[in-house]
Amino acid sequence: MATRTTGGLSTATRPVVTARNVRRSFGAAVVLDGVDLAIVPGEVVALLGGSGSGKSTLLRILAGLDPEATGEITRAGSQAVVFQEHRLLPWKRVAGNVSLGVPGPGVRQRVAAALAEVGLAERDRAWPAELSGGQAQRVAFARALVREPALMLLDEPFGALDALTRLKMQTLFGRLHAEHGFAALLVTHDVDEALLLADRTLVLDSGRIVEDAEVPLPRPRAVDHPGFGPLRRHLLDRLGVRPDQDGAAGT
Amino acid sequence: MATRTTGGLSTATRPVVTARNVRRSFGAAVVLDGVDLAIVPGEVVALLGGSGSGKSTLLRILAGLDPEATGEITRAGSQAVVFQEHRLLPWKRVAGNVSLGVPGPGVRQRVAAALAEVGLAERDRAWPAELSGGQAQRVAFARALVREPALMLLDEPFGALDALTRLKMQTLFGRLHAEHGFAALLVTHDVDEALLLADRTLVLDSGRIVEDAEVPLPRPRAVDHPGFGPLRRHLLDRLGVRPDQDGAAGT
Amino acid sequence: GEDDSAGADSGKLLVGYQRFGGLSLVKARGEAPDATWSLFESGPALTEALKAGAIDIGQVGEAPPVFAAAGKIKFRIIGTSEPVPQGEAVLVKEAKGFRSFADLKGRTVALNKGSNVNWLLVKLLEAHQMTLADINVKYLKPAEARPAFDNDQVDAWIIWDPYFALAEQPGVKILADATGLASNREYILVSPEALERKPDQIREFLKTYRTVTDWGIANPAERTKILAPELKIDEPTTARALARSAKPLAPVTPEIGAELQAIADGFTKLELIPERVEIAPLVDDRFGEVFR
Amino acid sequence: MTDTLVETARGAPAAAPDTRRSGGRTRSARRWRRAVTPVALLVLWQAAAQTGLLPPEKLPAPIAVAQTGWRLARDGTLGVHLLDSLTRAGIGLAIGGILALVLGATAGLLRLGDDLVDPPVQMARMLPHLGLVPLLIIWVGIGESLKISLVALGAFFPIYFNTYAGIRDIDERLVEAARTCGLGQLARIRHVVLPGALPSLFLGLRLALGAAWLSLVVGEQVNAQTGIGFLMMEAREFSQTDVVLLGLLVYALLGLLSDLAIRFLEGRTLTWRRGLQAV
Amino acid sequence: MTDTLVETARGAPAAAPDTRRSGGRTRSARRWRRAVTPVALLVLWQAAAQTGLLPPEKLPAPIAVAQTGWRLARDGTLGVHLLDSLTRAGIGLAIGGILALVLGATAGLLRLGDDLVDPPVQMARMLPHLGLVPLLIIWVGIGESLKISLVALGAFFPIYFNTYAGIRDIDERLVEAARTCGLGQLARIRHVVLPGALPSLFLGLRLALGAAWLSLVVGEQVNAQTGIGFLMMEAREFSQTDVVLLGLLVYALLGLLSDLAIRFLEGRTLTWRRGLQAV
Ligand SMILES: Nc1ncnc2c1ncn2[C@@H]1O[C@H](COP(=O)(O)OP(=O)(O)OP(=O)(O)O)[C@@H](O)[C@H]1O
Ligand SMILES: Nc1ncnc2c1ncn2[C@@H]1O[C@H](COP(=O)(O)OP(=O)(O)OP(=O)(O)O)[C@@H](O)[C@H]1O
Ligand SMILES: [Mg+2]
Ligand SMILES: [Mg+2]
Repeated sequence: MATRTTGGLSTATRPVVTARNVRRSFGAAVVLDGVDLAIVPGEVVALLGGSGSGKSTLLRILAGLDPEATGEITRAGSQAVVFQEHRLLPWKRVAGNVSLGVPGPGVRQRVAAALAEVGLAERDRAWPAELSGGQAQRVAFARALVREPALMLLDEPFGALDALTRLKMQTLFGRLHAEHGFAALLVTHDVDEALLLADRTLVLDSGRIVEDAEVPLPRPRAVDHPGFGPLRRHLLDRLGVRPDQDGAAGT
Repeated sequence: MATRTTGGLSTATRPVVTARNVRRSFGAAVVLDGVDLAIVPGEVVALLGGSGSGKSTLLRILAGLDPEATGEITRAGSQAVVFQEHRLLPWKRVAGNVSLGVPGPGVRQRVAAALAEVGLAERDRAWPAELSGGQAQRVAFARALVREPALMLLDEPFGALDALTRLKMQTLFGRLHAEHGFAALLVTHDVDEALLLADRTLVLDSGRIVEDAEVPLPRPRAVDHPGFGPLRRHLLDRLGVRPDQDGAAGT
Repeated sequence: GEDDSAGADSGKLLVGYQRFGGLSLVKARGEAPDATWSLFESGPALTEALKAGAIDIGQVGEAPPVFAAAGKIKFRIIGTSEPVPQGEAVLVKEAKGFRSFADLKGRTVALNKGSNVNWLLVKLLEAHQMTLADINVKYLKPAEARPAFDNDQVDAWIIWDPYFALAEQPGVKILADATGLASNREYILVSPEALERKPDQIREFLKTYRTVTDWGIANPAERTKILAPELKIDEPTTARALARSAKPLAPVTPEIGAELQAIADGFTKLELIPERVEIAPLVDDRFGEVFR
Repeated sequence: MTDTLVETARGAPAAAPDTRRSGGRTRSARRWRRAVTPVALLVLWQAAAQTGLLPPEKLPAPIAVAQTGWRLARDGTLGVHLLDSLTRAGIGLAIGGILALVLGATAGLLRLGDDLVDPPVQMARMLPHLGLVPLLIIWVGIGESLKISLVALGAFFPIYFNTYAGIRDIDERLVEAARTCGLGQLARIRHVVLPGALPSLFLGLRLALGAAWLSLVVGEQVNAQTGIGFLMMEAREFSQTDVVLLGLLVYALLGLLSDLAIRFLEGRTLTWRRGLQAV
Repeated sequence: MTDTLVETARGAPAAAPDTRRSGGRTRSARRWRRAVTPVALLVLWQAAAQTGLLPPEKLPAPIAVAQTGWRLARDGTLGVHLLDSLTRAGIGLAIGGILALVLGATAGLLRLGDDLVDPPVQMARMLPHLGLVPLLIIWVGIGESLKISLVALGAFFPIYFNTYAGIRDIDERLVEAARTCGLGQLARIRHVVLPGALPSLFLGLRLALGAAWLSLVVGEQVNAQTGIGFLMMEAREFSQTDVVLLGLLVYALLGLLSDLAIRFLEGRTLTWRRGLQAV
């Protein structure tokens, strides 16, 4: 997994994906109502939004999987997708799922390396049905990693992970991004995760992107950085989480 | 959803579920290696643990779904389960899935009320395949709520939800718990969620419960309560998240 | 079979017939209103039903009784017909220029295995000093042999009426028939049980059968009119077939038993039946006076 | 690897009704397209007959067959035969189908049922109808029950196997979920097993319909005076090729009609499915 | 609703080998249990024959049938017939099966293929073999090709329908995932569609095996000198019930054997499945 060397951001180049005026509706329900978006090489964009706001729909459209959407999509370079459900082929073992469609020599080593990175080196012979929820999600992540794409489309890739594993995966993502310089669209529910990993955050609401903001934090980042709090508060605000509501629960 | 009136904790009574010396292994891999556990009526227990540590396995055993586990399980009273995947029947509409197996009159009203509480009042005629990830998870939650069980077994019920919806659901859970006084085992990855909702937190590691601690916080709780920080730190520590690691990621 | 086949216990006589057998006329004229009629596509199918007790009485050609006897089916032969040697023949296409059966040496010949025509083939080979090895036999049922013959996939076809009459199209000629070689009779078979339980009904039925058959021979034109729609064959063809194939009934005599025994022995020699069968005990002449 | 997708945004203010309309359009277009091959085959056949490529004694032209059909339909023959065959097929299908459903479900749901029921069924499934006729005559006689038994036998196996496989294919996780919802064995079968196995059951029904007709042709050779099988086999004996072809055409039509009926039923009951969209 | 489950903890230090061993035990126990019904049927039949309940001229005893079988096996007759039938069935199955796979996949994968291929197949599926024989004689003659054509026809439909349905049932989300993994159409078929449709294909094969034999019996009535179908139908014509039964027994055995073979294959290729566990 360690051949390419371009690191960091390189704006100014041609975007790996551009979406213009994307619309999608199911029956009478309009889910995307004119979305514009461009991701340049190496850029990590976090996509936030309420449940059912159309994040997965947009991601599928960017991946070229939705023929019924209208609008203009231009894609350049290879893509890899991690879906919200793991979507592992149940009839292939873990290693077979990760190596699916990976060409060239040394596939086995690369698959083994990717599985080791997500902490599942020994489960390569397991069937998907034998994995726990978090393990399956990590296999799906490994499947995307091993492809070394120009653009990663990730739909809540760390949602089913415990705090420790999630941290490890975030660190892994950061490291690999630094090494390979892929661009990524990261759908996430975790505002902290967005602020930790992304160069830019988008908020989807009512079918439109209502917020598109750079994350002006230096790297490496940490949640206890002083700039973190206001940004988190702003984003949560955008997402509708009001301070007085935050964390009030129980009897 | 508002008929029973017992509220709050009532220890001293007979547990709704007791597990003694529960063991489970898959092939050579021992997943649960002697787990003891008792949940008394009205008690909310949070179960934490690493990915693949056996949380879902234990939950399935408590639900009586794993005939191959050994040990002694005693259950008293009705149960409802929310699985890690939503497990909605694809051939039933949302309302049909929620009302599945609910007896008695007024089922429609109760189903409609439960769907309204999870914010999906208008999607009652949708097929499960037409739902977003978070919506499906909320329907599964509503399916458990409408049963008004003595014990809820919840496997990461809010994992796929954005911050706002997650908060709403947590509040809903707190409110209903106060109203109906059900007991609950809540598998969660979110330490804050555990501390917000639970009376007791368990940590599963290497097949055993390595931590079993009361949450000594007054209700209503909020994440900015001064007692929150140390508890969170302690739990994260137990889960292997070390302070210097926490939140360090990116280039 | 004994329990639920139609009319088994109602005391009605259960009659099995084949489309072109002599019984068709009785059926078509509605002369035996008390009988329950069952149609069979072939003699073996009819003897199968006889074995199962699904019919009491039925009529077949000369081969099925032999096989039924070999198959240890319990039955008696209580009547027969005059010989019908012109009712079976070897057909060839005129264009091929065959003039005698001997010309078929090395050619393909289609016939139904185990039928009266199989016996005719045995006699034909014998008469021309040939053996089975001299011709290329294709065992085909009438329904399959016809398209094969029409499409020149076989050179000759040994066949009986009414398929014989139907196949006599322009360009088809009769190379030989059974005259002087085989009798080609029809036989009336009954189950021993029925013989015991319904002798009077059988006698009455046989009387009717004889009367109708004699009427038909006396009134060929009317017979054709009645039978053509029943057979679903056009009237000229029906008339031609009936003219040579509908013969008066006859009692079963020891000579007839001997004739059948010869066929049985011939089939045994050909290994069509596994072991020798005795025909004589099966012949029962108690209704002989009806046919005399 | 640069792949560009440019769709001119249709600019409809509400995309919804537009999409729906276009869906309707393609659906009716598809319905017509499905008629292309059958019609083309008919036209080719007629053309071959008229140009003399296909001499009538080998294969009569479709128009000749249609005329025969019209003649037999007008004098009521066709109707009588068809009705009798349909009745036999219907009764046999019902008996065989219900038996197959019950046994298939027993074998599919219960391990003990599987062990006791499945082996004899596996033994019986290869038994050829023609070979069974002698035995069936002994057991059920030569009347209608023989034909119905044969149809039931023919229909049994596809439904049995598809029921069995359909049940075995059901996602165990859904059954578990239903159990935790408090559904008993019967309710689980009704709400989970049955709908889950439904696509497979439909397939079984499809195959059983075909098998029923095939069996009927065998059955209608034994002591039958009516029925499409009888009509056709009789015509075959007497080399009335046009009637044979008419019979075949009736079968083809029945095939198409039953397919339409099943498609309709499937459409109504399987709306929830998102199968592999053909592209 | 109080339900209590108390299992005495088996106290085995490592549960794993214990579980596995007990699994092995039940599996072999199940294998024997599967023999119960077939053996019981045989015993009942023999008992009925010996007590005179079933007179030999109606139905010979299994031992008599076995003796006939032994006689025919010893003089080589049975072997020759069986071999010829197996050859015909094998060739026909291969031809029909491959054709069905190709057409079924075309119709299942491509919308255009569905519209053009499926309707004529739906028309043809009801056509009875017996009715087709005269046409087939004209087209392919009366030789081996006739028998093989009939087998191919019989095997075609179950495989076609199961291929079609198997493909249609595949989870579209997995196909999408494969596409995003860079798999082209062909690779997608190989890695997703084929394995996903495999259970359905196995079912098709099961049904096709039966259909192939049924067709062969029809085919082996036309100008055949060998074959189990020929042996049996000839015996039927000649009223040799023991040979007819022997033929049926051979078919039953073939049914069981092919089921075992397919179960074995399924077991090997479908290890990943977690179907509904029969309880
Ligand atoms: N096939 C469909 N038919 C009808 N409605 C659909 C379909 N697929 C998605 N939707 C609707 O479109 C909306 C957007 O769905 P999408 O999956 O994109 O949401 P999301 O932002 O990913 O939500 P989540 O965070 O819960 O995953 C939802 O309201 C959903 O119900
Ligand atoms: N059927 C199976 N066969 C073999 N191993 C299994 C099977 N089911 C689960 N396991 C293994 O058991 C372990 C515990 O799984 P479980 O699903 O209980 O984990 P979990 O704690 O819920 O994890 P997560 O948080 O990722 O959902 C995992 O290592 C998993 O791979
Ligand atoms: Mg989503
Ligand atoms: Mg889990």
